[in-house]
Amino acid sequence: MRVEVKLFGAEAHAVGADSVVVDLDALATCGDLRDAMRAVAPALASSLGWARFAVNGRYADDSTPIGEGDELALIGLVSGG
Amino acid sequence: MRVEVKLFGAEAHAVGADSVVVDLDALATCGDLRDAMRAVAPALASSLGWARFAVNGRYADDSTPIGEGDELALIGLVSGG
Amino acid sequence: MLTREAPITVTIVEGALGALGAPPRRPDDPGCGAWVVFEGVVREDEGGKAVEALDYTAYQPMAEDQLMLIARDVMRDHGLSYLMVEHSRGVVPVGGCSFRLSIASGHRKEALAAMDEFIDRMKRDVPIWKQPVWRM
Amino acid sequence: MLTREAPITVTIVEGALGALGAPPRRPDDPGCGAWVVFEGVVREDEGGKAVEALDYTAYQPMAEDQLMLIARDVMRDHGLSYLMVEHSRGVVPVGGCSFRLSIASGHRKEALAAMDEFIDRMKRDVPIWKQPVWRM
Repeated sequence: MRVEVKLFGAEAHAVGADSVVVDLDALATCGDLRDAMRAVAPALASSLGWARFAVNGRYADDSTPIGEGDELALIGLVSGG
Repeated sequence: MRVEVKLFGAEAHAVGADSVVVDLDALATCGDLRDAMRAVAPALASSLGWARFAVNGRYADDSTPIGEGDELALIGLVSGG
Repeated sequence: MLTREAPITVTIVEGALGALGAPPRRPDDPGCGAWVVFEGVVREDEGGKAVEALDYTAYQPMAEDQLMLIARDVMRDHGLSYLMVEHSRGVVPVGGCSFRLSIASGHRKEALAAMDEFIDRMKRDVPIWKQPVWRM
Repeated sequence: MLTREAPITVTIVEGALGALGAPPRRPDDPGCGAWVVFEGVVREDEGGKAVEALDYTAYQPMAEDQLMLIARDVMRDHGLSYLMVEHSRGVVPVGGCSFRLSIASGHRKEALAAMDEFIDRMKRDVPIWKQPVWRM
């Protein structure tokens, strides 16, 4: 399946875009997404070592499964307040 | 010399008055005042074990000398805020 | 508005807080002995460089959800009575308020501890980003 | 009023705070990223008994002097920019504000730490006493 991952802050800046599109196998997890993004967006290599994914607006860990139509985001260092 | 010691809160309540009058020798200290008050106001016995004196609006210790005309106060547990 | 029916409110508003309305009022609850309001204000410099404004991006609705989640945790852990959090999105000029946290509780200690903990967690977990608008 | 010329103010006023004037306004200082206001409010009970009001007695001017001394210490130790303390004397009814501490500083952590420390020291060293007026 093809998914779009939203980017913000430093990650959006590094890539020069608000999202990246990645192809994943069915039954993929956030861990698989992390690996796939490393290949597609080398500019995110360092962030991908520690940044969190959000699936449908909630933080996920690498074992969280990804389904067709899920809203995905890569959340690096936030800076609210 | 004869001095008046202001009382507040629990100490004023224990004595039933806003001050007590005590006779002190010339060259007396706050430590002497503490002893003299124990004799004059037995209701203050427990407070006098730990309460602080203020001389002219500043906390004093038992070695602080007392002079004629000094403003004296016994400060027990305070409860501001 | 904080009421016994809605002890938590979370709001993300466009621009500086308080540009329009007044700050939140202390709840009229005789069980609350402490009321603390914290305001985060845009400073004139970031790392020694002159700033004109900060431009905030929030990933919504996740940002509100995370604020609500933290509010509920902090409320429960510290036994608070009311908690109101307001955060800006978009451009907030220097001197403008971009974040306000208002807490009512029985006593002081838990209100201050809760405030510190809320802000620490917000700065780690709430998907909001700021971008300086540098002074020319 | 807090100004660069008078970064500390100490006031003891008759009755509840804010019955007359508005609460202090955040100083217009672009170096201050944090503004915290704490209000202590008279609760409806003391040790389980219903209270109608608290009647505060201050030993003046020592009470102001001690508040100023603590303000200066806390200001210096935490590197604050502005500090305003207001305390009531006389009768403050339930729900009324008897104490307000307002602090501005560069960042949050020192403002909250200073607030906690100020109040701890006040409760130990400032000659002010409260007497409950019990509800009949």
